[in-house]
Amino acid sequence: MKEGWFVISKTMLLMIVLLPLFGAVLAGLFGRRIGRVGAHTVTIAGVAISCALSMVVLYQLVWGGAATYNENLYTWFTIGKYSAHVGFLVDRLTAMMMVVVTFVSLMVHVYTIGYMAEDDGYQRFFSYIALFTFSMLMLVMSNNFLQLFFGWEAVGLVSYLLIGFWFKRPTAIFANMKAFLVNRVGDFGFLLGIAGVLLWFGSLDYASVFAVAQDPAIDIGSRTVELLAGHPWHVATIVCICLFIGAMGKSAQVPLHVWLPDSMEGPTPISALIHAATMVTAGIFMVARMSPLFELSETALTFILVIGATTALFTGLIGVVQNDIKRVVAYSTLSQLGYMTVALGVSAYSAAVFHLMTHAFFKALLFLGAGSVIIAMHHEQDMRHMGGLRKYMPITWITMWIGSLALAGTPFFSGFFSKDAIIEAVHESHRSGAGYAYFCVMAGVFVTALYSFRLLYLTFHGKERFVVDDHHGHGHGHDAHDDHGHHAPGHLAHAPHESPWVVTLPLVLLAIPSIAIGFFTIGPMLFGDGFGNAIFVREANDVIGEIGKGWHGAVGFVLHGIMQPPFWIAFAGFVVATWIWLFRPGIADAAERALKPIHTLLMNKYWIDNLYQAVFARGGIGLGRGLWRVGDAGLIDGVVVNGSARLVDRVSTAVRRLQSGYLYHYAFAMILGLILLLAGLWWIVARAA
Amino acid sequence: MTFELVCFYAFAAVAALAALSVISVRNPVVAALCLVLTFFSMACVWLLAQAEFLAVALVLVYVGAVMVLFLFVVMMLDVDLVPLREGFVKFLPVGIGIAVVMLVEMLMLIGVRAMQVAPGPDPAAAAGKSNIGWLGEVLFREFLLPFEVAALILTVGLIAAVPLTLRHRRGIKTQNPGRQVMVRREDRVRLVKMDAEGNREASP
Amino acid sequence: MDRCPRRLIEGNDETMAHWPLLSILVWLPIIGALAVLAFGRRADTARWLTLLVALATFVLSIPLYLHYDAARGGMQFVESHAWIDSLKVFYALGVDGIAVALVVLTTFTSVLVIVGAWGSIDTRVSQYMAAMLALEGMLIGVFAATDALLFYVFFEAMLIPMFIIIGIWGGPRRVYATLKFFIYTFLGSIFMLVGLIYLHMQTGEFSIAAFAAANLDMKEQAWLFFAFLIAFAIKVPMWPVHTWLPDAHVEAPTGGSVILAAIMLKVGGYGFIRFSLPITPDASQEYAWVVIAMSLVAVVYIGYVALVQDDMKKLIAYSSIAHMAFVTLGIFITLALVRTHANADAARLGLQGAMVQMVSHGFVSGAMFSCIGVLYDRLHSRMIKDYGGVVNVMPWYAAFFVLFAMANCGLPGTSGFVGEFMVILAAFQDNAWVAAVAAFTLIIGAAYTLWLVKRVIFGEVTNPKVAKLDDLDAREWIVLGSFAAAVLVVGIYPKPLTDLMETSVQQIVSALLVSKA
Amino acid sequence: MITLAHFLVLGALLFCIAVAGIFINRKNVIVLLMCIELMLLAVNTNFVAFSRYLGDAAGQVFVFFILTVAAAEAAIGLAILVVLFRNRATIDVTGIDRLKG
Repeated sequence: MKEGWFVISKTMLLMIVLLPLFGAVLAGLFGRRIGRVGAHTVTIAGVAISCALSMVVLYQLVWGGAATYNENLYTWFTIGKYSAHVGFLVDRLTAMMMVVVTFVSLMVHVYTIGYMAEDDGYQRFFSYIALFTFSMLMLVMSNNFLQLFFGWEAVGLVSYLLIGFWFKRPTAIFANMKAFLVNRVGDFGFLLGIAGVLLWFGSLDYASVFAVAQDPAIDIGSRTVELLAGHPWHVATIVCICLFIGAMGKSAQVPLHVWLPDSMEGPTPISALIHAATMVTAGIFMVARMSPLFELSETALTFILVIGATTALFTGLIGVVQNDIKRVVAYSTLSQLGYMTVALGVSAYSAAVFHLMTHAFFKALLFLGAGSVIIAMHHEQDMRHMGGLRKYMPITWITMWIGSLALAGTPFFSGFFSKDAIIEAVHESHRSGAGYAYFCVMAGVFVTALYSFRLLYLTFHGKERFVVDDHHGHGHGHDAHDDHGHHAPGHLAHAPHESPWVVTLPLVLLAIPSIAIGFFTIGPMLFGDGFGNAIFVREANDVIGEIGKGWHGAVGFVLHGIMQPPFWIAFAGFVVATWIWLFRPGIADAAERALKPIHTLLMNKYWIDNLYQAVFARGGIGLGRGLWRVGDAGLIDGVVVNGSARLVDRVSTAVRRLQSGYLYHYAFAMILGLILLLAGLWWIVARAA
Repeated sequence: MTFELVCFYAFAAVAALAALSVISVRNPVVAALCLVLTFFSMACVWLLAQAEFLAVALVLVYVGAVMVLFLFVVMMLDVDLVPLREGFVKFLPVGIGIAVVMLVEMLMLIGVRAMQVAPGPDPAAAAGKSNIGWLGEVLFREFLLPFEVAALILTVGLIAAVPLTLRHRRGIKTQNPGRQVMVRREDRVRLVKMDAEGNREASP
Repeated sequence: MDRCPRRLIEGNDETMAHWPLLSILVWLPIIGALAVLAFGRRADTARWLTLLVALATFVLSIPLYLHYDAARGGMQFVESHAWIDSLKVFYALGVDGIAVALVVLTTFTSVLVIVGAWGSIDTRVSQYMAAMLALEGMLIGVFAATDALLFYVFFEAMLIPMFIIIGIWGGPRRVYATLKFFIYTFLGSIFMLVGLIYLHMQTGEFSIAAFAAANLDMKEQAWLFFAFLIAFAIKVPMWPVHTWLPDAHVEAPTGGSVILAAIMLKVGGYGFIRFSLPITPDASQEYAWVVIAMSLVAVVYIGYVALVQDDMKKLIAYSSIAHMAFVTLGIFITLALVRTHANADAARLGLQGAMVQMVSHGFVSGAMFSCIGVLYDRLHSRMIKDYGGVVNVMPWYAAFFVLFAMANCGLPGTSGFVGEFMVILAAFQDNAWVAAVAAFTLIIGAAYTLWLVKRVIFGEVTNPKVAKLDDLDAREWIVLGSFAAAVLVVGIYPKPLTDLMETSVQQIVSALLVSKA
Repeated sequence: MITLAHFLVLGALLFCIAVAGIFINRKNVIVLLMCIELMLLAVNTNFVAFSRYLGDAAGQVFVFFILTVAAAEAAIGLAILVVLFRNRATIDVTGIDRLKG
């Protein structure tokens, strides 16, 4: 029996995955029958059990000494030497992700009870988020590329459904289509990457692929292929860049980042769950999981590094000028994803995953807090109409501060450890592009502090910039989320008040790891053996190992960190933000006027959306219309099909004239024919003679 | 030059001249009569080829039946001949030209010199039969089915000519004895029930 | 010359050998059609009778699947009777794994089509139902024929019921559409007939197996290849001979569209596998690039064209063309793989992918057209702009629609993904660029499908008529639910399907290794 | 001595006269019919001649049939002519173009 505890059981894993699915199906198909309470009970119970079991699995792996679980459940197809399966690979990396996913998901489930209380689509919403949990678990627990792709697309589908949850809003249904399509661009690369893996590594299963990748006898790293004649490319580079394009789509890296800010059209709980904590980090997880492959290609890692650095800085800058509270957090998410990608780019996979975990907690917290504010403000999201909320909603205020401090990298908060580790790693790295990346992440620290505190000051501090219309009486548009517009901006029917316990409880529960988890886990995750053999780094690339040489415990790390420039840069950001938005609000406007061109640039998000809209959307429609009208209707149907019909018509019209109806014409034709026949006959006879 | 040849030339000349007249005379009656002459002459030519039965048949069928039919139609129809002659002169050169070209071609094909084959002995006589017997034997032995079909065609032609020319004139008053015999009482007398005249006047 | 020993064909097992199962499957619907014509004076009688016959056919096709010995592969359930002695034409039927899959697809879809037409066809019901049954029988005949002339007869004969279905129950431009459909396809099949006659002159018989065994030099093969290509490319249809399909779909009644998209198009792909590959392997290899190029053009070009359609049926019709391009791509990538890369396993992957795509497209396109039919029955419009916000009044319908739309853009877990995935994997083994262009469907396919969903399903109700729509009734539930089940089952667990065809595909692929020239 | 060529030339001559007749009498249906009879006569002459010179009775049998058919044809043709005249009061074929395509 004792041994049984330390072997991961298949039944348990199946339960972890299938319970949320069961809840989703029940809430989705029989939502009307089981009612609201039934729907949330079923799904929350499913996710809670799943979360508890995930923790058990983590415990078994880390402390129980259980071996990595890698087994196929069933075979998807077997064709010749190729086969695809559905199966689980559970090692410490997976287990950590499972816990993060199920825990944040559980928090969001609970929070949703309060947030969606008055929405008609209550059961549907629970069904979707439970389905999402299932999909995400399938993604992280996969032991092969097929199932990875299944989870990858399934979370995309749920994201699509949830962004468009309020399907009456034109902006929402535009945003969800945009999100799906941009993700599809990434998936395009991802699928090709998978195809490349199958071709060059001969399998879809992680284990055999990694075995090939690490086999010195095969030496796949130096194998090249000429996709264009005369230009040999390393196969590893091709595969890794293709796979990373998938990650760029899912993890919203420049230039495929455009969908994430728009996805804020969805309800806030899913912004927290999907678009901050879990789904968008799938790309990061995937690259970390594929570390044996990515380690083969220096070029691919440089590519990742540059993309990540660009994302980290430039999307953060946009966050500084946003007025929508959720959008600020969304751009912050983009920027933080950029940090994780940078970490991947310098081979600091464990740092990336570490930041992924801390970020999941504090960003979920920030989003849920923002959601709490939004509830209080009756679905007003514009920070220009907020201010001074701290006295109305203290729990939200404090937890938001905790989240922001973690985000900005305050010592001892979780974000500090993870972010500092990334910056240190970039500093250590000698990869080409590391210099650029170092500049970007350092500048990013300042920007992060700037927008984080700006959000806090504009929302919770300063003067109240809203008016409470008490006389406005009952009938506030709380239940119909899309028609809150019948209040003028900044006018509220009731005074804002703190949210119910189902909302604040998750905030508190998330605030705890936001503060503490970094301190306790940095040791094992970065410098210990926290991930076991799940992450593979080549000796030459091991920047984390390099940092680890100076490792003297978490407190020492903090003390060391305070001496370093990143802390002071963050502090400078805090000071500037405090000065501008807390004490001298006029400066913001002055600066806006003084830096008009830059402000315009940032407000328009570098015009990237406009460019895509013009080139790909309108261009695509124009191209389609052209191909249809010119190609199909004009050339194929017009010229060839109807053209031949017209030709037949014309010829027969001409030939018809021969049928004059006059007897003597026919007689003449016959006689003429006879003459020709005779001449021909004579010619043949003459030739024969 | 044998007597036969002389005869041949004589009949041939008559036939050709008569044929020319058929196509050139103004009056269809004369044309028909000329055609009779052509047929008659050709019948004589056929006699020279020992095709006695066919020669006789030609005279009987054509001269006796078909040409009479022609004459009958020509005379029955009151044809205005003037417009029918239009274009006669205009198309004369074309017609002659084409006819000449055709004749030249045919003669070339016939290869007049190459075909100077002397006739063998009369096959009917060689078989010890008359022409009719020889022909009849083949006709009823090998060509029985076509013979019957030909009979059928002739019958169909005969019958078809009748409905083609049959017509119902309107406005002609005739009796239909069939209908007269078949008529019933109900067709002629209708009993109508109606109120008495007196009541109607009284009611208002 | 006695060719019997060469035939791979044998009876299956003792019990099945006595049952001419294939003949029953072919003729039961056709005789049923006559019965419906004879006794279907009352509309309801006609409907029930038709449903009975279709269900019986479907039930009878299940033993076909169960008793087919997939491990052995080859032609099974074989029947052969002399038909035209002087030309050595046989009434010869037989199925391999591929044909079994398509036959079952046919019988399954036919039942759903008949249920779907229950209320939407109310004029000349018995004739419509009879045409559907006759069509079903002929389609099964096409898939089961092992004699080329028999195949040709069914291939042509099935045009007639389709012609009638579109021509009588079709939309306003039905005359143009039917003529276009008929002349287009007929033009193609004439070329095939010429090819078959030539092969007959070479071999002296009409058995497809004999054709495959005939030695043909490269020039002969090239001529035959292009003759078959024209016939089957029009049937599939491939770009640039696709323009009959949108017109036919737009004008056809729902049932006609479903059968057309779900099954008739498959005859083209099936023809490629049955005729082009075994009979002209060398020419197919030589000119595979032509077909691959046509398929890739179809994926991109047709994708863009589908994007701008404002008629729902036309959009789905174009999307069908783009999806069928994966079938032709998979079939012809097989040749490149097996010949130039000597990679028979990848070749099997490609061919399996093509076959799975055929089956899956049968379900998905059938479901999409049924969905549009549901809306059309209510509002009598196919224009996208007349809809919007349907989810507000028909939530269940919207759920089905989104599911099928997702299958249409190849989401993993639905059947639409499986075939495309396999074909792209196989294509990558031959040429990464081909795979890249093919994978473009991921983007463009999602674009046109989701845009359709956005405009039809989501949003506010703008058309007052939409506001009065009722959600699905029980009959529509059965149809869409069955399609949904099929889509999900194949998507989640495709192994039964691929196992069914595995040995047959392997036999086809290994036959390709032998050059005939 | 009458050779085969004599008959053939005579036949050709008659035939060509008939052709010329069709051309120059293009309006008069009666004469056209007569010309056709002339043509048939020319053809028959060839048959008779060949039959005689090849010693084969089939040629003469054929003439027999042609005579039959020609008689039927003449009967029908003239009947049509009568109907035509009755309807249009003319036998001018330039007015008859109902069969125009």
